Amino acid sequence: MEGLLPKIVFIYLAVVLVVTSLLVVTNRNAVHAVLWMLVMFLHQAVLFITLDAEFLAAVQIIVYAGAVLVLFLFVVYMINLRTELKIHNFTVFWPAALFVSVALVILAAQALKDFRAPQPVGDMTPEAIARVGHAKLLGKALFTEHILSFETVGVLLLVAVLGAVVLTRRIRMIRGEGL
Amino acid sequence: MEVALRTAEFPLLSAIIWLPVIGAIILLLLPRRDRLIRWFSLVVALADFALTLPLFSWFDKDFAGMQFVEKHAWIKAWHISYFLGVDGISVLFVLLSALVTVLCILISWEAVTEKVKEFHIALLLTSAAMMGVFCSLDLFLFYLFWEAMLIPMYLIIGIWGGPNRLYATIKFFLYTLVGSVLMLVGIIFLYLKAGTFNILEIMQLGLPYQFQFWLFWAFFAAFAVKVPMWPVHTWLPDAHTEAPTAGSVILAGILIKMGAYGFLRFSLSFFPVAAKAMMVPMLLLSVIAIIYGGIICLAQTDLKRLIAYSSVSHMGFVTLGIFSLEGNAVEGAILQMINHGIVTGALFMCVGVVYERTHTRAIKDYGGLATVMPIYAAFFMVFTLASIGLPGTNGFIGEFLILLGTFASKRWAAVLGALGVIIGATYMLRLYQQVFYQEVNPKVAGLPDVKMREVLALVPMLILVLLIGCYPTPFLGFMHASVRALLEHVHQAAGTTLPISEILKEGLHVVLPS
Amino acid sequence: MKYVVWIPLLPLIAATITLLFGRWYIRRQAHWLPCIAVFTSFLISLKALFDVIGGARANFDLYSWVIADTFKVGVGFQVDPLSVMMLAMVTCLSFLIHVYSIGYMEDDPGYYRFFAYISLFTFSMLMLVSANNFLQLFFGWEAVGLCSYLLIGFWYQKKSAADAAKKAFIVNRFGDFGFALGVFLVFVTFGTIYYEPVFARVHEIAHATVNLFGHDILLPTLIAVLLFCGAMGKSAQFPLHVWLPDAMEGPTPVSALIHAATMVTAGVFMVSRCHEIFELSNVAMAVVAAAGTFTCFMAATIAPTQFDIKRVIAYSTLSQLGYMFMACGVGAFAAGMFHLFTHAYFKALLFLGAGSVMHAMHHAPDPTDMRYMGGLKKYMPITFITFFIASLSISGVPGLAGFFSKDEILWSAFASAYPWGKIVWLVGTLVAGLTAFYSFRVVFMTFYGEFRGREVLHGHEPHESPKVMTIPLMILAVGAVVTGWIGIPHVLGGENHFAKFMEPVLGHPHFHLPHGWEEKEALLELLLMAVSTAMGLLGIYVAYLVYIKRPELQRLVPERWPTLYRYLYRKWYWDEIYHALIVRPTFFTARAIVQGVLDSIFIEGVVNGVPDMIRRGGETLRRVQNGVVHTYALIMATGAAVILLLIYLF
Amino acid sequence: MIPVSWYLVLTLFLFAIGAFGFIARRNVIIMLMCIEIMLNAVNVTLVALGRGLAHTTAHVLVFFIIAVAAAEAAIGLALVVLLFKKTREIHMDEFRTLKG
Amino acid sequence: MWSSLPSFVAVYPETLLVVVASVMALVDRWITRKAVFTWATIVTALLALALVFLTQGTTFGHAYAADQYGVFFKTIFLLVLFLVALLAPGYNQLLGINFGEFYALLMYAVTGMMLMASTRDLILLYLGLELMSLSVYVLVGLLYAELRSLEGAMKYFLLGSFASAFLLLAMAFLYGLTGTTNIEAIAKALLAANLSANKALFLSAALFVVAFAFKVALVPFHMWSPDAYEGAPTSVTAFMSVGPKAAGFAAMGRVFLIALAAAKTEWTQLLVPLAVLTMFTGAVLAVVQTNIKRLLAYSSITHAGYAVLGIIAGTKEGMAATMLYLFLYAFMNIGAFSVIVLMRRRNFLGENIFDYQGLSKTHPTVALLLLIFLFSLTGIPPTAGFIGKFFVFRAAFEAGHTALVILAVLASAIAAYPYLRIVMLMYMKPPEKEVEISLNPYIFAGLMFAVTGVLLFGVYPGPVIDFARACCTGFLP
Repeated sequence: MEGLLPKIVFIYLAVVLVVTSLLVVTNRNAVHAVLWMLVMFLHQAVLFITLDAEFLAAVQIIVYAGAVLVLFLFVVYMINLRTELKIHNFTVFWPAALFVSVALVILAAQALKDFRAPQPVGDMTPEAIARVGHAKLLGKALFTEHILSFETVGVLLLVAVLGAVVLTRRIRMIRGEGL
Repeated sequence: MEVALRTAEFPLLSAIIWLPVIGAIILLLLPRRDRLIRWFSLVVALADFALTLPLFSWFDKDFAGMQFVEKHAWIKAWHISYFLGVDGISVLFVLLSALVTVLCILISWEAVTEKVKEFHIALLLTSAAMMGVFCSLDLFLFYLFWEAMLIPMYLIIGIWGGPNRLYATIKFFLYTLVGSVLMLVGIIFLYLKAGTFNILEIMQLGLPYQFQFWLFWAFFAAFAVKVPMWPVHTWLPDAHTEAPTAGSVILAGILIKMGAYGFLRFSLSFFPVAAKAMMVPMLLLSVIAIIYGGIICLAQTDLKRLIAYSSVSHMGFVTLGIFSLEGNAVEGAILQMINHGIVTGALFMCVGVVYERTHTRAIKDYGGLATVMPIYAAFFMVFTLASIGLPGTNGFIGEFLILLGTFASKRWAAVLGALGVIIGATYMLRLYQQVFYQEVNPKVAGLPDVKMREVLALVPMLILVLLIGCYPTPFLGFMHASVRALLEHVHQAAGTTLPISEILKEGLHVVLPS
Repeated sequence: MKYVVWIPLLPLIAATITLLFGRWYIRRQAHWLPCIAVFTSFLISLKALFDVIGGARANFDLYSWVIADTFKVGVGFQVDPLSVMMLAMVTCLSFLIHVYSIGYMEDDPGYYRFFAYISLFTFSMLMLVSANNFLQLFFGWEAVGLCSYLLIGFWYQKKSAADAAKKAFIVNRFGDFGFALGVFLVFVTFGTIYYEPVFARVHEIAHATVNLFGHDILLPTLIAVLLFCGAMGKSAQFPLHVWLPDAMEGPTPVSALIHAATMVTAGVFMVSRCHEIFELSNVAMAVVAAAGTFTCFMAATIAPTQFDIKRVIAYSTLSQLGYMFMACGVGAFAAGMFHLFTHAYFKALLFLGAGSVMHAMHHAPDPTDMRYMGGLKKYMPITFITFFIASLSISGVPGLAGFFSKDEILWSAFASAYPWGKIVWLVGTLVAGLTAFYSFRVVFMTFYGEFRGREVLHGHEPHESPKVMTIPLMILAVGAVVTGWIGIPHVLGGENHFAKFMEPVLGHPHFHLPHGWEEKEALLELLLMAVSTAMGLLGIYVAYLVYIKRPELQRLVPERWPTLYRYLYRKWYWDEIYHALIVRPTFFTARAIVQGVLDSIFIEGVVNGVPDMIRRGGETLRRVQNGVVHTYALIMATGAAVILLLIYLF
Repeated sequence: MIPVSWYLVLTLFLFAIGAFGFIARRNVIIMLMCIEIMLNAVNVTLVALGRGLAHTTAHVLVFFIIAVAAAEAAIGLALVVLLFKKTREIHMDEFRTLKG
Repeated sequence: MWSSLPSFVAVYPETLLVVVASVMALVDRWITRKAVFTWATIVTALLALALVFLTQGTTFGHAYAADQYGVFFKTIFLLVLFLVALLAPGYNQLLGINFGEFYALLMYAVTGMMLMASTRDLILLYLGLELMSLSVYVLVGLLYAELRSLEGAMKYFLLGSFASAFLLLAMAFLYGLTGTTNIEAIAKALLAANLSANKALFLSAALFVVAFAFKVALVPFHMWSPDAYEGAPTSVTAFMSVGPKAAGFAAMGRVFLIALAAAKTEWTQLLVPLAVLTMFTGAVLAVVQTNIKRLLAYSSITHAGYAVLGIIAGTKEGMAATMLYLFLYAFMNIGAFSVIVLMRRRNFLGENIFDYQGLSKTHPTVALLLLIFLFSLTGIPPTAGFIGKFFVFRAAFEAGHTALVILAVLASAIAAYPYLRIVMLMYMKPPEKEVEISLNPYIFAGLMFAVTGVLLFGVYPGPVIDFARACCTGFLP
């Protein structure tokens, strides 16, 4: 019985993730899509928790659901195209896209049959997580082994801010630009 | 074949090659005063020509190896050196190149009025690159000069050429480029096999036949286009037709010789077994070029086009001689290259003379010129006769030796090649008749005869035509030792030849990923 | 004997100087230098002749001409009876014709050019005959061809003249093609092309064979036939005879010198020179005899139908050249050379006489048309007499030069050991009659009867030519009579000095008399002589009958056998046949097939087709890059899928 | 324990759905969301792998991916807004001035 | 487990760039003399270059090593930065691009590239790549007054993010197989676990191929590049045609040659068809272009096809060849773009190739320079382009890719046509309209620098070849 419950939980989560993501992809209304995506992210957070990654689950909710999706929603509302509901929301070659996507899944799945994970190499065992805490383990790795990457992410976010500022700042448009 | 070297005390070849380059750089800085520029380039060209004269007198004719050798390390990483030297095969071309440059400046004196500075820069650079090609003993250096020459030549035809020049230049450039890049593959392969670009060392490589076979064709691509051999000849009529007179003269005089020179210097000495095995196809292509080029001349209505196609035919003789692999024929072929340079160059100069006056190249626009311009007609007559190969002119000696040698090695080729002599007489005399004989065409009535400057450019050619025709011994004398050594090398080369099907199978095996 | 070098050199110098400075400085005085040079050459030649008669021989190289790998040849001279005879004859005739031209060419704008050219020609011809190797022979061979080209096209403004010049050169090229191959074969066989070693070793290859298209052919046959191709071109033998009649477009002295006396006989000279090779091969001899015989007959049938005085004489030349080759073809090389020698004088005389007539008629639109002549003997007696003598000589009237040489040929043919000798004799005898007929046809039409050209002359009266022209005629007339006397056969009490003189070089023919006649050789010879003389006289009589006595007979052949007449009048249609078989197809091939299809569609099609394909490919691919980002993504994803698929393929 | 392969399959599905949406949807905002789906798909695998390997690196990477995704979203949405302001259009296939 | 922070010496150059960039971005509003930014960038680039050489050999833990391999690529990036800094001022001034932001973003991008070149960790590689990409997305869209600039940025951004997802997937699978993200460790783990025939590894390799093929614009993952190149401000196009491409190759070298060495046969077989497609598609499409930026975009696709030959060769020589190729390519391509930059006027794009008609008549010097750059791009000696091509072909040939080299040289013949066409227009046609060009000293210096490089390395490439080879010696066995 012990092995069954996590499986049921996983299957539930997996089905919800797939269904919600499909809904995001197919939904005519962008607002609905964002909301379905929220559902998806929440379930993903749950999935993370089942995998003992509590801190990541929190980040998922805070950053993704809390910040990124709000940003999306904000933009969607800002744009607020009524006509959106009336016109085609798929490109004409969506069947080709579908075919290619399915092909990708099949081909990759075939290859992944060969997938063999190595023996556990790290110290982030469930016991360690339970003892020290996920956030602390992660934090330690971030600030020692991955410090340079961390710094880089910092710069990257700076660039993102700078970029967003540069792009959205209203400056004088050059006259006579029919180009 | 072990090639002996004789190092130069004075870097004469470098001086010959780089003097025009320095001249071009100075020209770049000179003010745009046409007279100054013309005189300056003439002086540079004359100085360069004067520099080549010691080659003529200091050259040891009994020494089969390389003379005036200079060697300096250049790109050490790839074992490339700046390695120059001439032997009996190449020395005459250096002389000819220098002479042709001088004459080209003379004949462009009035023909080129636009972008005079650029024109002379391009001319001098072309000249330098051509001489570099003939002097290089390093394959990389050779390729460098070989390709570098394309740029100024492209500009010369494209900027100062005729109305349809754009098509002609692109065709010229791409044609030769396709050939050259295939040779580049061959060069890389040779380098990887030999570990050096040193031509003399590669000669001793003794590659197995299947390699020689493929490499032969890779090099063939470049040389055949340059020569040009049938069926890759169609760039030549277009380029010649559209090129300015100086361009045509350089094309005919030197540029297309580079292909034949390549056959001699590389195809024969690097791939002797393949060269022997491919003799029959090569002779066949040569014969086709001779006859095809001749016949098509009969249908031409354009002066320059006719002479251009006649070049195809004449160069067919050259390749015929080279690939007969017989001493007399090879010497004849080398001499014929010089001859063709002189004669066809002179013919183009002559066409340039009237073109400047009439701005038409259509044969039907001429007629009766012998009445109008008798001196000009006399010059043209001599060059026509040399082109036909009349004994006493240089054309005869070359063609005769080629056919004689070829006859000794492959009879059918000589017989078919000799047919070209008949056709040659037909189209050239037809041309001469239509342009110079008969009633005076009103379009050309009253044209002034040749000027002193034009005579000055034509007389050296005339003298060479008759001198080589009546006393070719000093010129042939350069070649004996080198040609004999080369042919010994070719005939001694050992190697079993495989059937083509076998080669193709192996080739596919190598080329295709397993 | 190195002084023989000056014989060709002097005319060359004269020609060069005249050519370079004639236009501006020498102009009307252009004749002096060449005349003096050629005359001096003539004197030196005479000295050489006497030296050779005295037993001197020489064979030396002036300088090395070509030294290639294994091929070495010099510019050299071989002085022996054959060459010295030719030297003397050429310089002599050349001088006379130089002098004649002073008068004939008097008012021509190309005066200096003319003298330069014929001087150059003299040089070339002398180089040809004095060569000691094949290459120099070939040099002379082509050089005389060039001069012939220049001189036929002397009046280049006339299209017909330019055409004729070109035709002469190109037709000759066909012959030279064979000749050159022959020389190659000689070199490949013997390793040298000097006469002496080649002829000395020629017997070594007597039975050598060479495989040609699967047949074994005797090597000497191949060499000889190839060399003979050259002779056919230069000496205008069938099938390369078509250029000679057209060559009459040139000035008449040129016709006399080049197209009658000297250049066209070079073929005979060459065959004689190489007789060692020819004699090794029966096939080659048969070819020579056949070509000579056929040409001889054909030309003799055409000549009576022509009205252009020069053309008639040209065909007569063809016919006489045929005789010479007939002699060579039966091994009687000395007889051939003898005829060459005598023919030079009387034929030159005929041409110069015709030239004199044309000089008289030069106000006529076509001064060569005999239909506008007639009765000229009272206007120009000297011309008439000399012309008459020449005609008698060519007709084989006993005592004159032509008689001796022609009869020697016929006798040699009849007595020849070669099986075709009898046929050659038969045709030769027949043609002797025809020769006499057409020769006197010219005489009667030109000099007898009433003058028919008054209306075309517009009041100008025909007149005798100036002295400078008539004196050479008179000298030549003497030659046309006396030159035969050096070869009077034994049966007529002569010594046949000529044959004896030539014997060291040319040997003597092998006779094989018919069974039962061996003892009565002299009788037979006399009998044949009588037959041919009778034929000649018959020809003269018929001509007299037709053109003086009963002029209405002139219309007999044209009306009775119009087809035959037209066939002959149109010269057996050879020009038309060549035009249809060679010229037209060649130009058609050139224009339509090679230029029109092969080069522009096939090769250029590929050359331009590939770039076009690339361009079209570019335009197509360009449409894929349609600006829609989804397309890009789709293609990326497809690419990814294909790459994943590749994992399984490998 | 749930086998890793289950997570991998889930990942593939999510990734493919995201890719399909990216290619097939015209609305640029949805396209951006599809990219988020794809990134999240990768995250699922990474977390699963990290657990299997008991390794922090996977979790670190996931953390960074989320951060980068946020940065990308910021830039992407800024561009969307700009484009919309300029053209009143958010369907990406309407932007075809650059082509060929 | 580390007890203390590693030494930061190895990342001094990057730090310098980030600091200067941030300062520039901040003070942009208050500095009116725009030349200050240009000079600051030039000085920073040179200083960073000096630092690169000074810090050579230092490491930053397991994640980062300022090895020789990295040094060479960093030299290229800083060279690109230097040349772009010189070519940009006039153009940016003309179009009102903010100097501070422009140079700051350039420097951030260069920082990202430098991280990619020297990283020993896949995570850092990903982050460096994103840093570079995000900066370049913004740079492409800098000219947001023009629709095409925004459109190009948007397309580049969308497709770039799409490709990033593939990269992440590839990294995830590789990590899953080996349990590490360290490049050397991956190689070791693959060997230890004997995974060289594992399909999942191939899958990962294939996904890496897709991702990097996108970055260096190999067909069919190239489709963003013509649009982005055309849309971007020309100064940015010049930058992105060399910089990110070189960074992509640097990363490719690290990932394929080191990490995935075990699967070499497989990824070679995947790259070969891509290379062939790239060379020919680029060449063929360049033939039909009339916009010179677009033309050069396709040309740069073709050149990527040549450069990837060195990676395909998979040898030390091959990598050195690719590196040398990119180094030389920087000179000629930025040189060519400098001329295009010169053509731009406020109301005149100067991007149609017919605008260049008769340029030799009106501006002979500029025409001559463009001529040299174009012939170098064609690969005609004695220009640098030939040396680069020669080296690459040689390496591929040596590694046994004969057919590939033959195809490459044929493609190079096709690719010659578009360049010739421009030369033809400049030199062989009369000028049709008055083209105004104002050379400022910066761009003139840049042009001179570029042309000197093109010609100098064309005739005397020895030292730089030695440098490239030496840089690979420690990198590959």
